[in-house]
Amino acid sequence: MLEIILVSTLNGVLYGMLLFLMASGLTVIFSMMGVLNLAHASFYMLGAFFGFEISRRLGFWPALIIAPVLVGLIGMAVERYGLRRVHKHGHVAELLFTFGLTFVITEMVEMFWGKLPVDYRVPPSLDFAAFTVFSVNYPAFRLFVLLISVAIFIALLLTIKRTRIGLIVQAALTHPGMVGMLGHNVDRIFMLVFGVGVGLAAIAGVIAGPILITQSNMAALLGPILFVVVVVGGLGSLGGALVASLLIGLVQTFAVAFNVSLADLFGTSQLSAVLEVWLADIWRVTIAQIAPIMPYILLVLVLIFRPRGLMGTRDT
Amino acid sequence: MNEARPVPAIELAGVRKSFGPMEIIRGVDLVVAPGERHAVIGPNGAGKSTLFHLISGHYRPDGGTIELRGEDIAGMPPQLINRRGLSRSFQVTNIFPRLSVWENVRCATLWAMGHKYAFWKGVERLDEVRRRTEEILTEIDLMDRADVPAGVLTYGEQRALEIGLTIAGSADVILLDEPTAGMSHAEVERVVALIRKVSENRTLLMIEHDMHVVFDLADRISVLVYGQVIASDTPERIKANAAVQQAYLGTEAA
Amino acid sequence: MNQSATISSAAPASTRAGLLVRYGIWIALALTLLLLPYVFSSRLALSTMSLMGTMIVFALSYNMLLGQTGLLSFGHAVFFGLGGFATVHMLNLVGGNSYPIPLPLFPVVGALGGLFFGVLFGAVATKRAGTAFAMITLGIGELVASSALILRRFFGGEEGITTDRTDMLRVFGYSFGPQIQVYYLIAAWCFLSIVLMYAITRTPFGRICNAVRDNPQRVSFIGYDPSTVRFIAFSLSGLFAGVAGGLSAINFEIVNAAQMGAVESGSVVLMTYIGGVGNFAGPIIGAILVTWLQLILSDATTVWPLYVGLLFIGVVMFAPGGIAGLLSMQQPLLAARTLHRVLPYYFLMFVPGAVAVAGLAMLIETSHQFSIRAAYGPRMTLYSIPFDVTTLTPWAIGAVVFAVGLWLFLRAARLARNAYDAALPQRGNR
Amino acid sequence: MRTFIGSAALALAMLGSTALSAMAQETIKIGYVDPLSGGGASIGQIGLNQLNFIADEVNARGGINGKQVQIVGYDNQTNPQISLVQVQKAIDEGIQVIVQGNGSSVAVAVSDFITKYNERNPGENIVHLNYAAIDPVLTNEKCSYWHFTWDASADIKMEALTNFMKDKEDIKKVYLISQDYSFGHAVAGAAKRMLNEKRPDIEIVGDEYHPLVRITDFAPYVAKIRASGADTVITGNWGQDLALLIKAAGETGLDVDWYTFYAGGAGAPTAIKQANLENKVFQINEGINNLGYGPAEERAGAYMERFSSAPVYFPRVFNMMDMVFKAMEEAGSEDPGDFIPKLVEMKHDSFAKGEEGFMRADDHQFFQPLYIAALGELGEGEKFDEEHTGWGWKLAATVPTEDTLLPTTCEMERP
Repeated sequence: MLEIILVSTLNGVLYGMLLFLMASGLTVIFSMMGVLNLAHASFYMLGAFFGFEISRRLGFWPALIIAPVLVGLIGMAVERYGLRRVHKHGHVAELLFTFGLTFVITEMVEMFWGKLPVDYRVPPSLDFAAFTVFSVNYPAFRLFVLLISVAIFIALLLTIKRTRIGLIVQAALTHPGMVGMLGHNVDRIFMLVFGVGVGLAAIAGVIAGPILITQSNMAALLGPILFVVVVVGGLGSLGGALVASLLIGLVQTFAVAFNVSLADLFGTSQLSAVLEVWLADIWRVTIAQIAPIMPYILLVLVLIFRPRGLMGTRDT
Repeated sequence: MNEARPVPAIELAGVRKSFGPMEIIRGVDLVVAPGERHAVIGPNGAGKSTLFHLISGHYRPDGGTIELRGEDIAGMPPQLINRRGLSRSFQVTNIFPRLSVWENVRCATLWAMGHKYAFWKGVERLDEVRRRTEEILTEIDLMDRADVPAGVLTYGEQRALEIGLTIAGSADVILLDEPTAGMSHAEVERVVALIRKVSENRTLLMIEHDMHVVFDLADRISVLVYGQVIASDTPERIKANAAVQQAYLGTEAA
Repeated sequence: MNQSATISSAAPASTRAGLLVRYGIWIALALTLLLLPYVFSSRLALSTMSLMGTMIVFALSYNMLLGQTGLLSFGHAVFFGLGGFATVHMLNLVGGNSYPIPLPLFPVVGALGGLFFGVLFGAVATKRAGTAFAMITLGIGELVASSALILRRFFGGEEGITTDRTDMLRVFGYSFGPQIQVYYLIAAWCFLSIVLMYAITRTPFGRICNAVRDNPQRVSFIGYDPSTVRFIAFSLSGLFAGVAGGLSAINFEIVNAAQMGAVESGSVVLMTYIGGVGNFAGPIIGAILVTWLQLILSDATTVWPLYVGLLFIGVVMFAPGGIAGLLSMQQPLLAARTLHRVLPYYFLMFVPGAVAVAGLAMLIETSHQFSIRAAYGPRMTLYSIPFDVTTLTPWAIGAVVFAVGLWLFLRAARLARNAYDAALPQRGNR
Repeated sequence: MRTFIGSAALALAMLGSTALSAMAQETIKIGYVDPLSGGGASIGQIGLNQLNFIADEVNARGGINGKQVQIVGYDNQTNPQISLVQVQKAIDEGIQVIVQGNGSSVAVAVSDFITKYNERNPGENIVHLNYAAIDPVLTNEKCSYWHFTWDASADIKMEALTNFMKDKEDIKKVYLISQDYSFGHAVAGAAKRMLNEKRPDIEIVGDEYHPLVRITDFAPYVAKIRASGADTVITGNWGQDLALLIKAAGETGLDVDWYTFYAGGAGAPTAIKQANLENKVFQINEGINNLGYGPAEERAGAYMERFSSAPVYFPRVFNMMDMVFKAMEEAGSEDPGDFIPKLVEMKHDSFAKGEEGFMRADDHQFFQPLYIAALGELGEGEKFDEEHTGWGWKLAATVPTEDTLLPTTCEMERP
C-alpha cells in the first residue's frame, strides 16, 4: 500500500504540474484578452507531434527547444490573423473561433500522422530507472519531466514578479479591461502573450508525449480536464489554477488506487439488498472506474458550493 | 429642517462600501421624500455612481441600511428592487444594442405589465403593452425611430432611450445617473424638459454635474464628498452652505 | 449584426397583406415538407431527409440558446441523447406490454426527457453565463457521456438500446415500417417544432431572451432575473432537443451513448453557426447543409471534416451572420430593387473564390496523399488529373492557384463591398 | 423569413445531387461501411485495402459467375446513425452485401437495421458480413439470419485461451484488467467463469475495469498489479489501451505473463519490444504469419508487396470473402437470399494454415482453429516480424476447431 501511495503521489504531482503548464498559459491569455482559448490543448498536441517529428530527425533535446518555438510562432500567427479579426464580433465569436481551431488542428494532425499513436520514445539518455523503491522502478524521464515543469513554474513566477511584461500580466490578472489602456503596443503584447502561452502548452506536449500518449485524440482527452482546472481554480486566477491542477492530478491518480464500491460500503445487510436492486449499475462501480469522471463531479460540486471557483474573484 | 413626512421614498443610514482596502462609501445617510426631485452632486471620485449601484442592488453594501418606502432592500438583487418600484438609468449608455428601439422599450414594460416569463402569449397581441410602449416612445420622442436597432442611434437618442427604459416599468422611484453627460446645449434643454415631464408623480434621485440643470430641476440637493454626505438641503441653502462651497462649489463657482 | 431587428421588426400592427405573407410562408413550408418525397423518392433521399428533419429540430433548439439567449453550450447533445433514450425505453415498454399508444405520440416522451434533464442540469449551469457557462456545459457533456458507459442498464453500454417502431398501436393501418411513413412523422414533428420555436421567439419570454443576449446586466434593472431567463431558455431548449432525440430514436430504432458525446455536441454548434445564429431560419439551412456534407462530401474526400472545420472558421471570421446572415443582407437590396447592380460583383467574387478553394483543396489532398496515405503510393488523381505527389509540381500549382485565387477574391470582395454599400438604400436619417 | 424559401431551395438542390441511383448489374458490388475519413481511415482503410486486393484476385481469374467484383467504400465515421444512412445509400445503389467490422455499437445497429429492412421489404435480401465486431450478443440475444461473423467471439477466444492456460502449472495468481465497456466485461466475465471451472486453484487477485480509451498513464494500474502479487495478467484491451498498459509495465519493470486478444497492432509489438517482454506476451487469434504454410505466405506476401507501408491484414477477411464468393458460385447467384443457404454450414480450410473450420448454422458464427502465439526473437524459418521490431509472433499452441465450440442462446428466425 505504501508503494502505491508513493508512486501515486509522484505521478499525481507530475500530472498536476503538466496540467498547470497548460493552465497557466490559458489563464494569462484569458485574463489579458478575455478569451478562453479552447484550442489550448490542441497546441499541446501540436507540441507533442512536433516534438516527435523533430526528435526522430534531430534528437529530443533540439526538439525540446524548437517545437515550442514553432508552436509559439503558429500561435502568434493565429492571434494576429485570426483572433484579432474576430475580436470585433465579441467574445462568443472568439470562443467559437478557437473551437473551430480545435477541429482544424485535430484534422490536420490526423491528416499528417493518422489516428493511431505514434512511437514517440523517451530519449535514450534518460531511459533508465532513477531510483527503485519497494522493487518499483521510477523512470528517470518522469523525474526529468517533474523537474522541468517545476523549473518552468519558477521561471514563470519570476517573470511575472520581476519584468515589465510581468507587471502588465499582473495588472491584467487583477484588473482585466485595464490592459487596453496601456498604450499603443498592446497588440504586440497580446500576440506575444498568446504565443508564449501556447508555447508553454507545447513544452508540456513535448515532454509529456513520450510518457503519456502522442495521438490525435490527446487534445480531446485533455482539453475538457484543462477547462475544468481553470473553472474550478477560478477563471483568471493563477494561484487557483495551480491548486486545481495539483488537486485534479492527485484525485485522478489516487482514485485509481481504490476499488471501493457502494456494495463494499454497505456490506451485506437487508438495506443493501434493496439498494442493490434500485441502484443496479451504480452499485458495483468502484471509485477506480469513475476516476476519469472525478474532475467533472468536482466541477459540478464546486459550482454548486463556490460558483466563482476555488480562488476566483470575478464572474465570467 | 426635518419636516415630519410619513415614510421616505428612499432612506439610507450608515451605508458603507469598500473595494479592497479603499473605502469608497463611508457611512452615507440620505433621505429622499416621496415626490421629491433630489440631486446628488459632488466632485469626481466622491462615490456618487457607487452610491447608485448600492441603492439599485448592483453592489451589496458592507454595512448600513437602505430602505425603499420603509422596506429594507440592502443586498437585494437588482431585479427584486426593480420589482419593488425602483428603476435606474446608467451613466454609460446601457441599452440592448441589437434590439430595435421599439423592442428595447417594450422589454422594459413587460415585467411591470405582469407578463413575466410568459412563453405562451404572443407579444404582438398584448395591446396594453403596445399602448404603453407607444406612450413611452412618444414621451421620449423616438416614435419615428422605433424600427431602428438601438445600437445605431445617435448618442443623444441613446440617452433618451436610456431614460425611456428607466421609466417604462411601473417604478415610481427613478434614479438617473448623469442623464445629460456629454450632451450639447440644445440636447440638454430637451432632456431637462423630458426629466421634468417624467418626474411628475414620481420620486426622482439624480446624479448631475451640470449645475444649471441641478438648480433648475432639484427640490433638494445632497452633496457627496469622499464617500460622505456633507449636506442635504434645498438649493438655496446648499448654495449658502459654507462647507459645500469650500469642498465643492468653491472650485466651480468661478 | 442586426438580423434580429429584421425578425423583430417592430411593426406595431400587421397589415392584412402582411399577415397573409406571414402565414403564406408557413403554408409554403408545410407544402414543401409534404411534397418533397414526390420530388426525391429514393429511399436514400427519404433517409437523408428524415435525418435532416431531425437535425433541423436539434439545431433550432440549440439556437434557442446560442442565437436567442447568447448562451454558448458545448454539451447540447446530452439532451438530444437523453431524449432519445427516454423515447426508446418507452417504446420498448409500450411495445412489450402492448399498451395502446400510437407511434406518432412518442416524441412527446423525448420532449419530457429532454425537459427533465434540461431542468436538472440547467439548475447548475445557468447560474453562470458566458465563458464559465460554456465550460460547465462542456463538463456536463463529458460527465454524462462518460457515465453512460458505466450505467449499462439504462444506456445499454457501447451498443446502445434498440427497439422496433412497428410494434406500436396502428392508427389508420400505418405500420411505420416503410421509411416514407417515418419521413412524414418526422416532417410533421419538424413542422410543429419549427412553428412552436418560432412562436416562442415572439412571446414576452422570447423577447427577454434577446435582451439577455444583448445585455444581461441591464435586464436585471428592468425587473427580470437573467439567470431565471437563462434557466427557462435552457430547459425549453432541452425539451426541443429531446424531441429531436425522440425523432432520431424512431428513425434509427437505436440510441447509443455516442449520440450524447462531444462529437455530436460539436456538430450542432457547427451546423447552427454555419447556418447563421442571428436569423431564425439560419439553423435550418445549417442543419441541411452540414448533414448533406456529412453524407456526401465523405464520398469525395476522406479529409472532409477538415473542410467543414475550415468552412466554420471562415464563417466565424468573415460572415458571423452565417449563410442566413449573408442572405438577409440582400433583403434591403431586394426591397430597393438594386440587387441587380451588385450581382455581377458577386459573380466576380465567386469565380476566384472557387479557384482559391480548388487550390486549397489541391494542397490539402496532396499533402494528405503524401503523408498518411503514403502507403498507397505517390500517385493520385484530382479533378481527373493524375499526378505524382512526390514531385514539386502539384504542390507548386496548388499553392499558386490558391494564392492567386485568394488575392483576386479579396480584391473582388472589396469591389463587391463598395457596390453593396452604394446599392444600399440610405438609412432613414432624420 | 424569406430565407425559409432559400433554405428549401438549397435543400432541393442538394437532394438533387444525392438522388443518384445506378442499378448496374454487370458487376457485383460489395459495400464496405467502416470509418474512412479523418484519422479513422488509418484503421478502416486496412479492411478496404484487403477487400480490394481480394476483389482484384478474383477479377483477374474472371470474376464470380462471370461478373466482376467491385468494392464500394462508405464512410460511417464509426457512428451508428451515420452507418445506417450509409447502408441505406449502399442499398439504393443496388448493393446487397454489406461488409462492416469496426465497433460493436455499429455492428449491432447495422445488423438490426438490415434484419428489419429485409423483413419490411419482402423480396429484398441484404446480408451483413462482420469481420471484426465480436461482442457475444451478436451471435446470441441479437443474432440474425442476415448477419455472419468471421471473428471468434470473446467467449470462444477465452475458452481456447483458458484451455491453454489450464496446463500451465506455474500460474498461481491472475490479475484481470479490461476496458470498462461491454466487450471488456465479456472478456473478464468469461475469464473468471472459465478459470474457476478449469483451474479452481488459481486465485483471481484483481478484477479491474478502466475507462475505454481515456487513460493516458497506466502507471497507477501497474502499481496495483504489482501490489497484488500477480504472476499473470489477462486483458481484453486493444489499441492504445494495450500498448500503453504494456509500456507502463515495461517502464516500472513489472514481470508477469500477459494473455491478450489484440497485441498485434497499434504500437503494441513496439511496446513489447521496448519493455523487453520476450515470450511473455501471448495473443490468440485466427492466424499469424509465421506458421510456415505456403499458400498463406504467398498470398500475404503479394498483399504486403502491394501495400508495403501498411502490412497489417486480417486473415479472417480472406476467410470471409473466399467463403462468400464460393457460396455465390455454388448458388449461381449473387442474391443473398440464394447464396446464404450455401454459406450456412459451409466448411472451409482456413487461410492461415489450411485447417478446416465451418460456419455454424445456429448462430452464423465461423468456427476455425485458433493460434496462441508469443512475441519474441524470430527463429529458423520465421520470416515475418511486427512493426519493424525484429520480433515476430511465434506459435505457442494450436487450438483445434472442436476445442473452440461453445453453445449459443441464439434463436434464429429464418425466412
